[in-house]
Amino acid sequence: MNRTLTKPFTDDMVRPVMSTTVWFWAIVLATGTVVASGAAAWGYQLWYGIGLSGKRWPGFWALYLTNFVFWIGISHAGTLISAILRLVNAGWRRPVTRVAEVITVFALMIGAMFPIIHLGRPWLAFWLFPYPSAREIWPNFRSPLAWDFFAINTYLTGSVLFLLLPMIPDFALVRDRSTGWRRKFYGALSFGWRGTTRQWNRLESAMQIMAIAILPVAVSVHTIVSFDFSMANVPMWHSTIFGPYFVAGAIFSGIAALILAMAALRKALHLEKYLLPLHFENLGKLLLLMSILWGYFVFNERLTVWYGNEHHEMAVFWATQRGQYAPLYWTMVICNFIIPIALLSNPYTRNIIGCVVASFGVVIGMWLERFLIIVPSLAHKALPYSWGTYTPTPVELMIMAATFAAMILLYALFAKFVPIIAIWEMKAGDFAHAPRQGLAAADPHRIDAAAPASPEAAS
Amino acid sequence: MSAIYGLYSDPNVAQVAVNNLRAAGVPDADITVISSEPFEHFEFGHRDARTAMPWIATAAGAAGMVATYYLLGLSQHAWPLVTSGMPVAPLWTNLIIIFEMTMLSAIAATVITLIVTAFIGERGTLYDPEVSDGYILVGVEKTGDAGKLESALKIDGGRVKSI
Amino acid sequence: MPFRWGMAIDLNACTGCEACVTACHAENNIPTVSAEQASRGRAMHWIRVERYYEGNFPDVRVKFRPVLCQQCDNAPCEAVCPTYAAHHNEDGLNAQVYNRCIGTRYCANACPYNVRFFNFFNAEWPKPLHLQLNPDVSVREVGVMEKCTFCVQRIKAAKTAARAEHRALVDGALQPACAQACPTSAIVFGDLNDPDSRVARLARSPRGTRLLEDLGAEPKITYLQKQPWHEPDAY
Amino acid sequence: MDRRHFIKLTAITGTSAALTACGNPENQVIRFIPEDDLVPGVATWKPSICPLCSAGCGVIARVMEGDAEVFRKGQAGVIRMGLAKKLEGNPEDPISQGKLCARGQAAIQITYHPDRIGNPRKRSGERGSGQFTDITWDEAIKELTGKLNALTAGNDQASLAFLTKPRRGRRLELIADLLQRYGARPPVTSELFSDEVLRRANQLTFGEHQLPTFDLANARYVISFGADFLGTWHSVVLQSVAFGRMKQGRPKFVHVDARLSQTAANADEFVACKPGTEGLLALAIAGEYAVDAAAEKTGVGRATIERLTKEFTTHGPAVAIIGGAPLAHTNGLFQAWAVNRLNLAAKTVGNPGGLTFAASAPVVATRSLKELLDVPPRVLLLDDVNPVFTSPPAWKVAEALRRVPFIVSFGSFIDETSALADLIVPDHSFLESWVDAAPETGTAPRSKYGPVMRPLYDTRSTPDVLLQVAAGLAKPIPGLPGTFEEYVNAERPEENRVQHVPPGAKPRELANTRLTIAWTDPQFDGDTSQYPFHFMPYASQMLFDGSLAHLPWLQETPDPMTSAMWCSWVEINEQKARELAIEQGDIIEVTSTQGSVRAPAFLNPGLAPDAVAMPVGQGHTNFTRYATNRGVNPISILAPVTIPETGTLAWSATRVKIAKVGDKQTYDSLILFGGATRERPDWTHGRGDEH
Repeated sequence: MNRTLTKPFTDDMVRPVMSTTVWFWAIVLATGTVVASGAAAWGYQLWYGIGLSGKRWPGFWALYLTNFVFWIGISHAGTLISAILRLVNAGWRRPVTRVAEVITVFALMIGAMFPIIHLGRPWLAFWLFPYPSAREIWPNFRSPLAWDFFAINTYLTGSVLFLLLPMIPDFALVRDRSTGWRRKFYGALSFGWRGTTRQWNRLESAMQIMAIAILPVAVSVHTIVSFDFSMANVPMWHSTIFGPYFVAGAIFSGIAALILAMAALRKALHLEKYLLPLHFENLGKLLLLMSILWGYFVFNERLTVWYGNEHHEMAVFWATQRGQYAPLYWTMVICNFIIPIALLSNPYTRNIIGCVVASFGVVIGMWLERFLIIVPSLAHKALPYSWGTYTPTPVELMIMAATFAAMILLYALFAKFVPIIAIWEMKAGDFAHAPRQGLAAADPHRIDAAAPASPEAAS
Repeated sequence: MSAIYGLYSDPNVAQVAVNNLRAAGVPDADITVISSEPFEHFEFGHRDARTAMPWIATAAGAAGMVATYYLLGLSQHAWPLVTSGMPVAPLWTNLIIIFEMTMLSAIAATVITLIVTAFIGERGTLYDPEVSDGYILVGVEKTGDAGKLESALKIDGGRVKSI
Repeated sequence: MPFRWGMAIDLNACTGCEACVTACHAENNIPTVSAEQASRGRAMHWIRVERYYEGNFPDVRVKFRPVLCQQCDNAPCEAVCPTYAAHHNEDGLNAQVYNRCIGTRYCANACPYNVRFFNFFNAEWPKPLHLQLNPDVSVREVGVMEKCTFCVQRIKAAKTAARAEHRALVDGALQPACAQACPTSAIVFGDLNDPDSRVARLARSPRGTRLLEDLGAEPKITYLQKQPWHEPDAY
Repeated sequence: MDRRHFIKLTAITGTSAALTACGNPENQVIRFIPEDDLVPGVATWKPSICPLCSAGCGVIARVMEGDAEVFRKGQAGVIRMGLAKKLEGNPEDPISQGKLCARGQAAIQITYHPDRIGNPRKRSGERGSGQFTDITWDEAIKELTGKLNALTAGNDQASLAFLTKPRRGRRLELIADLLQRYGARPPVTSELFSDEVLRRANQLTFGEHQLPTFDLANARYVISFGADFLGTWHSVVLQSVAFGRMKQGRPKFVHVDARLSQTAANADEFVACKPGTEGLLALAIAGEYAVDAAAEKTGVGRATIERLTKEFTTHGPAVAIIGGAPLAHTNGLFQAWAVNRLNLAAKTVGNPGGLTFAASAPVVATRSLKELLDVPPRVLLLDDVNPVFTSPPAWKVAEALRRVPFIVSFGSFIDETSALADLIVPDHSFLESWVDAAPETGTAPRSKYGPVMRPLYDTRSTPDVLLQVAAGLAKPIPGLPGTFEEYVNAERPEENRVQHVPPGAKPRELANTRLTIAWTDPQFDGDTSQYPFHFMPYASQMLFDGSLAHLPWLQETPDPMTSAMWCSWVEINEQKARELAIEQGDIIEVTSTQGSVRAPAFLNPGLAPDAVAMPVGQGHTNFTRYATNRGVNPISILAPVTIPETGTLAWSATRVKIAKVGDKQTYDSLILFGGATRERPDWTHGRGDEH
């Protein structure tokens, strides 16, 4: 039996790690400049005070917390989706998982920075950590912000490990193909990985357990983020729908971010052979489903408020529906509902371009959703004399822009140092487009040889 | 000569090599199979599959849960400050942290088990960089009867090397 | 028996004159934030007089309502603070420990009365305005939440003095700055645990209501509702 | 005191000690010997009198030890001394009764104001350029003495004029006495919101040239004609305390006005009345004017007048109050007289629940600003007054002052008027000097108090400076006291600080009960067709007539009715504004025959649709860092209409037109503390967001 080795595929995957293009430096330079400006803006804010942001009485939370929720939402792209797909053993997940998991890790890091940027005295942020800081007083574990710490900490730890563990065999591949400092560097990163069956089995078991454990954690993280709002007795915050609403929104924006990242990588790293229209179409279907789910949640939320007609909540309701925030609100509805449904329910537009356009809309729409949850509610609390408003300042916008740039920068760097598609998973998947001849079903020694070929393998 | 091994591009052939070694009287524990991908559909990929990892994770999760419950209570009663008329150690809110710590304990235990069993526990040194090109390595590190082993490994579609 | 400080505000008597607002600034070292910052919503008034118009000219009415920290029994602001900067003290007050505050501003969100204010910048007192600062009240740093304390420095001083002289606190002798300044004596302060104190009696008044009572925060300020005048023989 | 500063001071002290040891006497900050015997951290209370308005509220100042940078004999240094920390109402004072208004609370900032003048100065640049050089007190007094000697030499003593605020008390008595003995004419008083016409009416009706005192605590029916007696008019704290007592019962309070002022906001019933016709309504209620005719002129419904009449006569004791805008018309005397008739009809004059007059204190003869402007003096002494700011442009006060050859200012701050001075000889603040007051209210006390704290700067008490100058004249004035302290205490011993004066004899209507003042229609400047809105400037609750605009606390305390801070605004009726497509915050140009001002709009549901109101107080062009170039001054568009009988300004007799000249997006100049103006905003129109 003559079987082509996986060498050409592995070479394809390892190539970006080995050679550097001008584009890489251009991206690093451009995004790096924006990140540096954002860092400078933060330094400026640290020096003079949080007053350089646009926050005011009574809207004490605004753009930074919007970005916090937004980025934590984006982080649900990866680990959660990857874990679900891993558990249901969806074969088409294989080229997607690492792309997604990286989003999780970086988005979580960026998102977790915002509560600190947002603090009045960020130099004391470590008082949030669970240790008896001042006069032997521990943090108040009744505060949703303490829950945030635990939830984000668990999720970030889990996600980083979930991303790192499957990278070890790929580091070993790079190690074997490189010389000089790279060989030492990747040799160290691969922890002496050889690829014995024992190692493979342990790795697979660990990934399976982690996938099971990380799913409820991911759900809990965004539920707890929603608790930051729903625990406070603020009009249109104090709602039981917030947990699932936030989780659904998070997955929604996460998938959109994943589609955008995949499209960008596909172009930049020439992965057209591996990231196929099929992947976009499958993710597009998922995005369509989440869009409908999102619309369902929004309708639920709005209907109960409108029907309840409680005047504190109606103030927020009308402010978003036809008042000061109406333009943002209706933009959000168009971006999150109308555009995705129009583009993705039609098989002719559910192509790569259609998915990218819809995802772009969803990312904008979901950002607006977070903004519209935070700002109008705080501006319209129970006593109308204390109503306020909010306009972002350049410092806030600069820091926000820097986080978007940081995401691109981190992603570019990651793709530079790590094969962005899990090579061994691709190989193991018997994925139809993995460059290997001979169908698995023809292998007489396969233990599942009698089973029919999986549909994705056939396609 | 400390080890002898064959390199196979086809997992079916590798399976035959493993079977041959077994027939040659090599105990399963002495047969080393190295590949650049898991072969979960082949018998040789299922040797060593048994692991206590899920039980360790469950136990660690349970331990984390109990420990967090008591640590939270202790720290809250260490300086019982009243807020919002709530109890000093309210179970409702503590449950959230207990849950997170349970999961973190389980994840940590899984990773530690992995490191101990798959990295620290690995004593073999047999390796060939050609594995990264897709070859499957089947070999034996403790060489007794070298000729017998070599004939077991030397099958169509494979190369035998020894070091 | 510990104290349980409370307040009653007679809306019949409140004329909206804002004497309480300025008195509070003078007593509690509340900075003025400048016109530019005030236009950006950073003005701090621990007590404010809410004004609501009703009707249109000429059938127009106005309602004044002084709003300050309600020192709730079940204060929503306290539980959400991760550092215990906001907590309940033994006198039933919502204490705010400035040194422990890291500025999450969560307490201000949770407070339905919007009576918490934030130091967006370090306050400035151009010389020699700083000589007026009350040495009994700490000056707050940038990034710290602050709010009405029921003039806790006066409470502390009165309690210390009473203990030193082995006597009980007399009802009405101890007043926060707002109550002391109020020209119409609309603000009454005292111990709710003493059933004979003026404030306890007013708290039981049939005219007494609590602000946003349905939210369940159990505020300790009783508002005596405004009574419209009517012909005495209408009854 | 903030800790940072304290540490810095300690450091300075340490350094100076080291410097002294090195024998380098220059450039050092000296720690003076403590002057007071104070226990650190323990407060003592010292009485004084609030100087901000003529009410003369007794205050107590909380004094605690602190380190102050002070000036002594031309040298700067640090001294540990008693510092006033807070003002409270003096519980033993019959006026304040332990209470204090917002303005009084902020009076302490005068002493500690960063822009306060700390030493004598002499003009060095062009007049009005604001360039001054520091001089010593000896030079300043020599200069002033020389000018007065020159007048004496030219036998032109009448060309010395003293311009001050109308404050009754020993201070003004001493000044008037000095002027008279020098040979000058009586002091000139200047006040924008003058109640002279009310005093004139009381003179005619009751024979008392005074403002009345109201026994609100015992009144059961109060009808106020425009009098902002809980906010800015007359003795606010005294009236508010009485109002609070009155509200313990079930009284009715009716307010008649064209604008819902802060006082009106407390009324049980608000009666809208055409400006300048309030007197007719009063007469009609008193039964001395035909109801139909009154209804037609005032715009108040017949049924309302009849009901008010019935209530007024049946629910006594009843009292009527007039003040503010209704008196600031050309027919102000009629208006005041008509309300006096109503009080007589209520039969409560001199009785519980009615009005009384304080026992007559010696009245100092004064002259009006108009007299001063007509005949400019050769030497003008300014005593903390700002007529340049508080006079309509047509009076040309600044121009008149520029023609005065020599102006001396005693005020503590540079303002529009004192910027024209040639010599500035700053007074102590009230906390640093002997104060006394003889308010014209109720059991008018004569109270006097010594200084609360030692001076921060190289300032001197104005009466003492005047006495020193008088003693040094070429032709000395004999028999003068050495100091103001001596003069204050000469009348009665020092211990007797508060002298309670029993009320004067029960006021009776004068014999000429038949005295009638004929109704005349109020005269307005500006044609109705061209200037359709009646212009209502009013005393700002916080900044009063603008003399308090330099106090940051008052700038930042929200206005009770609008919640505005740090700014000017134009009030327009809410519905009228909707008709004119004007939104809250839009920039409005208000134009009269005299000129125009621009300010953001505030949509006021409590203002007559044909009126436009603006608070007085902002619009200073030169008045410390906190007030300069902030907002606009509505006085600058007032027409020079005067009340014929008194010659005072009829500040409510101007008509204006308005035009929207910018929207709120471009100019964010309306600074409001509060959000919505209504508790249940109307969302059906997509409104409710008031920002």
